[in-house]
Amino acid sequence: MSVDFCGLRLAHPIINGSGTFDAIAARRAFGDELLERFPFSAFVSKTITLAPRAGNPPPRLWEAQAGMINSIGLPNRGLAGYLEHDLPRLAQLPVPLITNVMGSTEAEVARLVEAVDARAEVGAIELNVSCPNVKTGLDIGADPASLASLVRAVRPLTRKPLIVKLTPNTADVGAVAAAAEAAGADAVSLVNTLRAMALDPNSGAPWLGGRTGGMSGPAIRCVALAQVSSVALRVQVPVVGMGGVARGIHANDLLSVGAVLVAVGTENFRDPCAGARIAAELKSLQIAGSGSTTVNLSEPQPEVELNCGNSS
Amino acid sequence: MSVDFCGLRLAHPIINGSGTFDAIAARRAFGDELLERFPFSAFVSKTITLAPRAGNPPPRLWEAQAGMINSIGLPNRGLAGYLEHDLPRLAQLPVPLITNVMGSTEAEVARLVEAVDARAEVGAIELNVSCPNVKTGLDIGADPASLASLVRAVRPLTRKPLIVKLTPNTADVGAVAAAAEAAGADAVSLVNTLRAMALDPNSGAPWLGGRTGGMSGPAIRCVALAQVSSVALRVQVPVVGMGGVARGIHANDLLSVGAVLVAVGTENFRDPCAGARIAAELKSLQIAGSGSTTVNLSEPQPEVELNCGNSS
Amino acid sequence: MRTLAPLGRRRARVAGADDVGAYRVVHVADPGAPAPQPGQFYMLAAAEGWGAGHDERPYLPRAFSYLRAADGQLSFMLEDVGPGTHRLAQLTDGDELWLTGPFGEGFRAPDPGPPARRALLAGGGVGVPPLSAWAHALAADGAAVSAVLGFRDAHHAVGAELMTAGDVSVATDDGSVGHHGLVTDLLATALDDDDHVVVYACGPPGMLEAVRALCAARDVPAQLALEAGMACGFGACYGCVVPLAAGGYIRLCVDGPVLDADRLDAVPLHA
Amino acid sequence: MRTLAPLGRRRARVAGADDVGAYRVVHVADPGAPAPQPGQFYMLAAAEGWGAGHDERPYLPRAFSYLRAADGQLSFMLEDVGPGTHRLAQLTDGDELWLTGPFGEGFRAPDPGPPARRALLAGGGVGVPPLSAWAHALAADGAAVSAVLGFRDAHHAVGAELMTAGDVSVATDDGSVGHHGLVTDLLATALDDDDHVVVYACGPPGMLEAVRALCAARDVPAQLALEAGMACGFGACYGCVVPLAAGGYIRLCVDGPVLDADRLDAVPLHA
Ligand SMILES: Cc1cc2nc3c(=O)[nH]c(=O)nc-3n(C[C@H](O)[C@H](O)[C@H](O)COP(=O)(O)OP(=O)(O)OC[C@H]3O[C@@H](n4cnc5c(N)ncnc54)[C@H](O)[C@@H]3O)c2cc1C
Ligand SMILES: Cc1cc2nc3c(=O)[nH]c(=O)nc-3n(C[C@H](O)[C@H](O)[C@H](O)COP(=O)(O)OP(=O)(O)OC[C@H]3O[C@@H](n4cnc5c(N)ncnc54)[C@H](O)[C@@H]3O)c2cc1C
Ligand SMILES: Cc1cc2nc3c(=O)[nH]c(=O)nc-3n(C[C@H](O)[C@H](O)[C@H](O)COP(=O)(O)O)c2cc1C
Ligand SMILES: Cc1cc2nc3c(=O)[nH]c(=O)nc-3n(C[C@H](O)[C@H](O)[C@H](O)COP(=O)(O)O)c2cc1C
Ligand code: FES
Ligand code: FES
Repeated sequence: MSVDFCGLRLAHPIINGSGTFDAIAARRAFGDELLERFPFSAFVSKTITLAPRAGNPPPRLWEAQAGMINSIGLPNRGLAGYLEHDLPRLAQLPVPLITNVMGSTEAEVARLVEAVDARAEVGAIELNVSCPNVKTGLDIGADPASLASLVRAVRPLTRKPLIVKLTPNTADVGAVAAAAEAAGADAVSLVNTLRAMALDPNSGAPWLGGRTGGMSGPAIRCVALAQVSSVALRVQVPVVGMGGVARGIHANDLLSVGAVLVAVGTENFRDPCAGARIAAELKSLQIAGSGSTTVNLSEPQPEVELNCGNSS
Repeated sequence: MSVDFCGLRLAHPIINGSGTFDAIAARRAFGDELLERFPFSAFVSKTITLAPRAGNPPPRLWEAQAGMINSIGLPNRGLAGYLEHDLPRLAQLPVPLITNVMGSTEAEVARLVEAVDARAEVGAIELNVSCPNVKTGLDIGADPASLASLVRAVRPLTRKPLIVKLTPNTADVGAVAAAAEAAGADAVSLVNTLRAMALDPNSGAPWLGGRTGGMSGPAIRCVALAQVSSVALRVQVPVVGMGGVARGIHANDLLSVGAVLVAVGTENFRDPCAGARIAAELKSLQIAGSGSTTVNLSEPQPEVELNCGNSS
Repeated sequence: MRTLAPLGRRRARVAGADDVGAYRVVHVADPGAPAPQPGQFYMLAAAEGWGAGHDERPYLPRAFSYLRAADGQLSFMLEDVGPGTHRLAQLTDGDELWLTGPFGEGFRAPDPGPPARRALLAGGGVGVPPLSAWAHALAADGAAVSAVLGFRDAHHAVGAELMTAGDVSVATDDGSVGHHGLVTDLLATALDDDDHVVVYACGPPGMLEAVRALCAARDVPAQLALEAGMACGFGACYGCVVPLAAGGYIRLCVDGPVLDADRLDAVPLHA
Repeated sequence: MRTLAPLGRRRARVAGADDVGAYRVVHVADPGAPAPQPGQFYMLAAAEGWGAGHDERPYLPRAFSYLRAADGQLSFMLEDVGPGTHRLAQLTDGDELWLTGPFGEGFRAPDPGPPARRALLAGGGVGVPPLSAWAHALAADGAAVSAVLGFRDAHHAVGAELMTAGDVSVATDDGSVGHHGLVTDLLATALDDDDHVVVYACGPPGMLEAVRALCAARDVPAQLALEAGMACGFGACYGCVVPLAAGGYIRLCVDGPVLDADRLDAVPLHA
């Protein structure tokens, strides 16, 4: 089951989705047993920004059909706090660290990448580009051009593997992924949450403190699978697939369409050991032989469908 | 509860989503009781294309978490067959007719619109633009520019209300809606299905005959609500909201964020009278006073979130 | 043969349920509803707990031919093969479910002749219900009915008890009961014996295809009750299509589930 | 006070359940697990049928303070207010559920003094469980405990029976039992009587805010067990935050649920 990912040797293909597992808080709750039986083969940090962020006002959670919407708002200690307070503690984990960063300007991202690059504890850097471009208002990750320029700008600033985490809220995620690859990304990861909304059943006003939020969990799994599949068909670099993974077969599906690693997010909330469980389920699937043998999806679609393959 | 929609007087705000209710087949199954208790206040046809289409090879259905994926592939008799065979039968329904059409070139759409415009039985025309642009390969409805040019081209060809049905598979649905409005659309409707995929549990190959398909049902409701909300904030023309509506409160949510009509799709499969039931539930909500009083969503988001309001 | 369905779904009470070998028979109170035609089907969904199985399924209702319809009560026979049938198999007396139907076209009687063709029923596994209903209708008209049924093993072969009309011979894959082999062996023998019949068949796709080929080879008319994945059951979703020999597709829920065998090039293996 | 949770969720058997007035008390076998601290909580989800309620909820586990922990068994007291508590209230002997915990920081004893402050417990509705667990712990240490509890009506006031240690006085909104009025009336009277106490409170936000204001006005130290919507219970989701007087937010699941009242400007009305 062990996997080589951009030069990192991982014990199995299951990691966590950024922001869905806080190893420092989990150690407060579970103690050192967490270090002895760490559920993931690598640990991805919550998104770090240059300045500290308090995050969104509550309520931050809405439970949806087979999933949830969150408007957490990227609370974090900021770069300095992360480097000084969090990183030494995270370095005690038995697995490689991937630090997820986000900035709203190229300069901000550059400073984040440089600072994280300087730290030996960090094995790879993940860029969260689900952040509106201050000029266009559009998510940087939704627009191939602005994403490419961002990646080109920060790529030279680190020798560590650079993973670009794509947003699903775009028309052609394959094109965005291709742009990231061309600009020098070592890997891409997807999906981030789908933009979603819920209203307070009593007042009819938006429930979430952030008004809208991001949908995650099983409800988005089939959408994520389609996006990971089209990205894997467009890029050569390794793909980290995620979105609604709750069991080994779901991870296997993502690997089948071309992902190299699978990240588990929301399921961690229901089962703190979901990562280890899913890795074990995946292993038994692969022993049983029904394991992922990447299927060839690149054949054209049935003739009649060339025009409207994905429409009803 | 009666609503004026682009000059059509409707008994209540609940219509069907295109392709989720075949009134002709339903009459074969339920007989004339269908005419006496028709569930919707207007009937939207399945998408009609210029030439007849057989649709996608089976399997066409995948049951997902709180929803389903379809790759039906727009089977229909083609324009001539629709006008000659279907329209006279549909004209016997006790409600106004909305004919949904789709073409892969402006010329095709133009011929469809002209031909449908000539028929008095039709109350309004809905353009399904979830169809790839033959040149860019991108959905016409995903790109404001090509959508605007399509709408501008066909707008003059009919005096009937022209509804543009938007695709949710885009970065900024509000911008697309604004483009459609500027080009002369009398209304917009959304959401169409979300692009999704499922693998055969046994073979690991794509389950659906069309390889990918469209996700619908409760699983997409919160995503649809967010998109309808941002569209309603961007356009003046009436908005038809849909996506995962299964109960009156869901319809009420869409009305609260600015929709004028609500379409019911997948829920019709579970309950052939879903339209009438949801209209009744909506009515009792409104009597109970918790009914939709469109909430003002246009205030800016909390300061801290101006940058990353929708990210986690 | 088609009986129209009352418009909309109705909440119905489970009047009882029992295990018959590997199968579950569920009795549902449906007072005042029109009598269905053999071969027609209903869409069922449990009123409670529909949607909490594996991967949060089931979500859509499930299609089931009726086994028996009498005294305002419907009976269904089902096998637990996944989340929907699993949940329905849990239902007991007093539980409730959502019911729509009857839907689709049922079996058509052999044309009178002369000389009239006999009805020869061929079924496998959960193919029993529509054939059993049809055997009852034919027997009630005084027609002679014989049936050949195939099952996996003795535990499943108990399902043959539900074929309560006509004379029945059974085959099992493991030979534990009746003929050791395929039901189509029995069918072939029966046709050698007398092929002035109409074959009525329902069962797994592989078996139906064998029946179709056999009857085609011998020029014996056959009506096949097919299955397909269905979302709605009344023609709304266009999901349940089957390709025709003449080209194009038909929706099994409104144009079937019973089809003349000669309309098909082959019985689709999965849909 | 915090007891570490075993890593991961465990599948636990329901050892029984009974109705206490308007509430449901569920007993769960949790052999060999570490003893929790009063005020700590667990995340619960039914092993079967979790997700088929209204709008296909619940999906996430639900947080519950423990009422009693003894002999390898945990007891929870809950009120059916939505799909999650509804499903959990259906569980009976032999059913199974997923259990994680104990989580969070529990109550802290009054500092010894001298003169030592007495413990005065103030609770409402489903605020009883953590206070009852705390009263037992204090009583076991020989400390004097008194409690004031508020309920909607007589049917709910039966829940006061679960406060099996200390001397208890009850208030009901409709006056059907005990004092006709708010539990904070009883609290005020008790403080008039003797305010050299530490107040421990748990209940609905409105009541907790009244307790906070009352204690703040009289300079009486108070520890409040708060509630917030939670997805995980162990600090993973950052969803359960409460704003602090000092600014910023804390995650109630890891930094609470028990907070010193003076850390809050106000008890948030909904989170
Ligand atoms: C007209 C008709 C009459 C029928 N009569 C009977 C009857 O009398 N008795 C009876 O027992 N059965 C009958 N069936 C079959 C019955 O409807 C199916 O067995 C049932 O729908 C299975 O549902 P499930 O959830 O238990 O299993 P599923 O999980 O739905 O599995 C059933 C099949 O569906 C496919 N499948 C698996 N996962 C998915 C998914 N996520 N989405 C879509 N497809 C999937 C696979 O091919 C699988 O073999 C009939 C079917 C039809 C169409
Ligand atoms: C630390 C802690 C300890 C607790 N101890 C107990 C206890 O001992 N006993 C007890 O009975 N309860 C206790 N609770 C409260 C209990 O967790 C909740 O009552 C429970 O989660 C309600 O879930 P539900 O599905 O039944 O109701 P829900 O439907 O979740 O409704 C509960 C509240 O959640 C909000 N809500 C409604 N819909 C949604 C949605 N879709 N998404 C998000 N929020 C929504 C509303 O404000 C509603 O009032 C405790 C809570 C915490 C945090
Ligand atoms: C509560 C929550 C917080 C999240 N925070 C972040 C984050 O800080 N940075 C990020 O890149 N993704 C974040 N995500 C997205 C997840 O990493 C993941 O991409 C998404 O949830 C889809 O996976 P899932 O369905 O398995 O949860 C968050 C998701 C959730 C549910
Ligand atoms: C089986 C199926 C067929 C559909 N066919 C069409 C179609 O022909 N034209 C169209 O514009 N939308 C079509 N749709 C999309 C629906 O009209 C609707 O936009 C979508 O399903 C979301 O609504 P829902 O979640 O209530 O189903 C179809 C949806 C389904 C499930
Ligand atoms: S099942 Fe929907 S059309 Fe046949
Ligand atoms: S509940 Fe998830 S962080 Fe507190």
